[in-house]
Amino acid sequence: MAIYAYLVAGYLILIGCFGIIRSRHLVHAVVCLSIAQAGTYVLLIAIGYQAGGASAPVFGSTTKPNKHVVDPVVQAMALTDIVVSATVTALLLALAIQINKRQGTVDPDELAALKG
Amino acid sequence: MTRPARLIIFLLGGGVVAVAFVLATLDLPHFGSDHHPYRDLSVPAAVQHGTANVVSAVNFDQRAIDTFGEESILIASVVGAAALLRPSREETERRVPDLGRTLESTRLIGYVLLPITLVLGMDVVAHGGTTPGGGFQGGVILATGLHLLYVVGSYPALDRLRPVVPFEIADGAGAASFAVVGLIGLGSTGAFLGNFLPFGQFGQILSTGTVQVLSGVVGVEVVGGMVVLLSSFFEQEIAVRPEDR
Amino acid sequence: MPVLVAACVIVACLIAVTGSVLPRWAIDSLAIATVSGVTLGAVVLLVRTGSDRSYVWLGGWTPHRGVSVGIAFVADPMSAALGVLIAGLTTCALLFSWHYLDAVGGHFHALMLFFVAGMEGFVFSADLFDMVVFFELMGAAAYALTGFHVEDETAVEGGLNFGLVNSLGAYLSLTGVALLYARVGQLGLPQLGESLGHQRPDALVVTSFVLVMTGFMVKGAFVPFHFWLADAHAVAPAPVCVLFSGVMVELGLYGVARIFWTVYAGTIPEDDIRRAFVIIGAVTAVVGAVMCLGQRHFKRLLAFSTIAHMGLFTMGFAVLTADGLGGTAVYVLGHAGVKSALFLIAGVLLARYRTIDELELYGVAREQRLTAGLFFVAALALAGLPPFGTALGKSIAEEAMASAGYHWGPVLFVVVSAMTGGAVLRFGARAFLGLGDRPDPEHSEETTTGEEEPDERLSGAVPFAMRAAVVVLLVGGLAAGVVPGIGKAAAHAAERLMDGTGYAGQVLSGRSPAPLLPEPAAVWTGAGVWLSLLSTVLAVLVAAAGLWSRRLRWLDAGEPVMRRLHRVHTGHIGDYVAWMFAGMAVMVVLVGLPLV
Amino acid sequence: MTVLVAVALTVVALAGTAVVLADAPERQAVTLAVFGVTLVVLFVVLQAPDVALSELGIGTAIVPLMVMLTIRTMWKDRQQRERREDRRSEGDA
Repeated sequence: MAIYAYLVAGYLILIGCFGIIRSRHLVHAVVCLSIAQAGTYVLLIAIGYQAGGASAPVFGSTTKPNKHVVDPVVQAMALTDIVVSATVTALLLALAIQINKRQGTVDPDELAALKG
Repeated sequence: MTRPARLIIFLLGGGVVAVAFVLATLDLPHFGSDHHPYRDLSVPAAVQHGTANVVSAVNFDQRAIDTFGEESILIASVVGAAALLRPSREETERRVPDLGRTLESTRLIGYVLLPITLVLGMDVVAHGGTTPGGGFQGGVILATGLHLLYVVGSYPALDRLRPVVPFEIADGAGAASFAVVGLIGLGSTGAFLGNFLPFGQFGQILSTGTVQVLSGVVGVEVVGGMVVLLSSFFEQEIAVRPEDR
Repeated sequence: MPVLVAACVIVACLIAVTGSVLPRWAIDSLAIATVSGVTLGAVVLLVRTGSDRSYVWLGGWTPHRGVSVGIAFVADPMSAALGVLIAGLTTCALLFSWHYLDAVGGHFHALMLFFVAGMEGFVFSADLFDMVVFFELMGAAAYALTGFHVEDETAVEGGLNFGLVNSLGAYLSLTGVALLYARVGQLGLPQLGESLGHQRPDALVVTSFVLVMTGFMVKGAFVPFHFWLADAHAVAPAPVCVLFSGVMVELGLYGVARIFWTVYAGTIPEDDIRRAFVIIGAVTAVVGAVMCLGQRHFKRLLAFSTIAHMGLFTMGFAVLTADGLGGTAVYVLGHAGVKSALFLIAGVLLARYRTIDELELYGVAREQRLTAGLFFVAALALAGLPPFGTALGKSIAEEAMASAGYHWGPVLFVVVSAMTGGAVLRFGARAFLGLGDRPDPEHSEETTTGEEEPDERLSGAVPFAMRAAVVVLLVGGLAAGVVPGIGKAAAHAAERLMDGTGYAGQVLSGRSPAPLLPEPAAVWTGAGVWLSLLSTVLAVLVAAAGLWSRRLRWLDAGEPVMRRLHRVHTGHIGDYVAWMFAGMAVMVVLVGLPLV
Repeated sequence: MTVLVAVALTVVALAGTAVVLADAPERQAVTLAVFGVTLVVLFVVLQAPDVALSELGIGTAIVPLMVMLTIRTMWKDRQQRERREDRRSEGDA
């Protein structure tokens, strides 16, 4: 259990890359990239977690500020990361649409505009 | 390279990297441990600035420049996607699509959910400093809510509700205002993105200085950005192909 | 410093929103005025910083007792100089595109400004996560700029390859950042350095090092992370290539150097890093140079020459001395001017003749006298003609390599710069002079040909603004070699960059910086001049051999190697990712194994 | 608590694998949304409500929607290309 969360994160990154390697469709490859990125969020949040009933880093009128909370910094990083992922995915999908228009295929095995 | 060759290279490389990663995690503090030095600094700093949501405090106050960079990425991608998906020479811009009929019940659910999401989204933006949520989350919820209309099958309705230009302006204005707030901070506190507003009572909505302002600005930008981004994709989807005319 | 970034973003937003209604000249002037303003600001920063460091804590989170929750922006002479280079090159690129490029309602200008904002932020930021954020900003703008000609099938494919590989690199960097954060609970470079210093380099340190560096090594096009570069450079509009080759790629190396010295220098032994990066640099230089010779698409040829030069820069950095790094800095400056000028000439040719294929252009560009003149000056300077900055930087770095015990270093420098310079000269001799055997354009299906959607169609004379930009860049490349004291300034800048402890002490506790060494060796030397002349002469010979290759039977011996190397560059995204992991594995082995 | 975390992590890993192994991109849009939901659950379990909220919007709605639109656009473009080729071959005949 001690490192299971980290291993899941690493697994997501690797399986995402594996997906890109064997992809036969650029949209599939882009989606696999976002899976790999999801691995980074899982890693960040897992690093910030604290067991033993630590609460979310948000204090209300009932909860007095205290340090027994999970790490807010990794959460802020993950938030930033999520928005970045959406935008980069959008750009890559836009490029994929154009590739399909120009070449009539999005199978990396058939694309041949750039060689040598 | 053949598929098997590629796979072998990846498995060899990935294998070494995976071993290194596993060894590295064994050296880490265990999952759920109490070792969080940055948190121990960050929580008191947030409380000192009267921000109850420490995540927002980190995002909009302590590490606000990260968020500034990220908002710039958002608008850069929006501009980029718009440039990439511009109708090319041979394509005419658009037509009114006929997406067919949708079940009345689906439509009803959509219409009921729409105002709920919108209200929820605004609430999330407004209370970013005190409860979970903030500019990103609220903005994303608002943008999602608007696109429920598409699920309902009424793209024309979405189009009427969502003339793209105001959202483009919202997007640009949001990102630019973030920078402007930062410059005002520079002018009044001597540091870029300095928190120049009074901090007020802990836990109150207007208690957090610039956190609330930046959160709102980001909310506006994210709504604008996401809507414009999605609309570039919608435009492609319904664009008239030359032969169809 | 943050104002430089903020100004770009504000104006970019303005252009993005109003671009569709503003007239073209207004967009152009607004963008150029902003970038020139940023250049000026960066110059002021450079002068005020001198050989010291200046820093600000954003949001006013100045550290108490050496700890802070905020992010600092730090300028030392190296980063300030890079700031000037970024903004200056962008000014030239925008000047060049004044009459050029369909701007699509200001999208192009807005993206260029975001690109500049990302690069400036990356250079000044003193926080690991923040660097990754700005790295992504620079990336997002760059992907869109690469695929800007959506009508061109190669452009969109190049953009996608670039985007996918670079984002994956950035995510792997982020993974490394997360691992480091889990260990020490800090993100600022000075804080990380202080808490990591004197720790034993265990598996976590090594793995995080490799992961963090992966993103920057992808950006810096180190072999085997380099595949995207040729694809992206070959297809991006010429003014964008100027920024890519002139400074963006080099920022990858800057990231490696900055992070090594501020964060890892206290824990990973220098010998270990030196060995790893000298090897990688040498391989990069050789692969780049060989591939460069085999190209007929001119921008692709230049792209491989950039890879070869990146290899040389990496070797200069890898000796880990102030002379090596300082020489590299001068080399980068000179290279930026010269290579950018060549890319802009490629843009002119493409606009005029709608192809930049070497074989199709055979003798076609004879009437372009002035352009031809500029071209040959730039090509010879690329090969290392004194007194250009390329020659000065190269000779300082060569000397640093030799005195670090790598006596084969100078030989490799001479050979590689002769090969890349020779390839460029060969192109020019065919296109502008019609020299050499008459080629058969139909021959060879191994490489990309040079047919491309032009950035803009140009008939008649080449506009003044275009030529002016080329001349300004060449003068810049020359200035990097002849301005008195530049070698010394660069060595001092390198010394500041390498002083990680001083960096942390100054930024966190306000300690004043250590005194500089009195007299660095970085000046023109007789041996340096002779070696530079030698590489120039060799370049001419290489070009001649290429032009009349059919008469030189012995050249055929290298053919199988060439062909195999070409086959590896498939343009296939899956291959690129597979090679990336192979590269990471090599890094793990090179850096990690000696420490076990 | 630990059991809950372990289960949530395992579900995320399985859902991620399903997305990667779904070769048809049309199905991926759906599995991607499901994967987003599993991430939301994980983040809630790990006391990260802020992250969960934005993942809810982006991971389960906006990105899958973009993927779906992309696939539909590609499909339409390809149909058009085929029509054009058909017409050309008819013209030849």
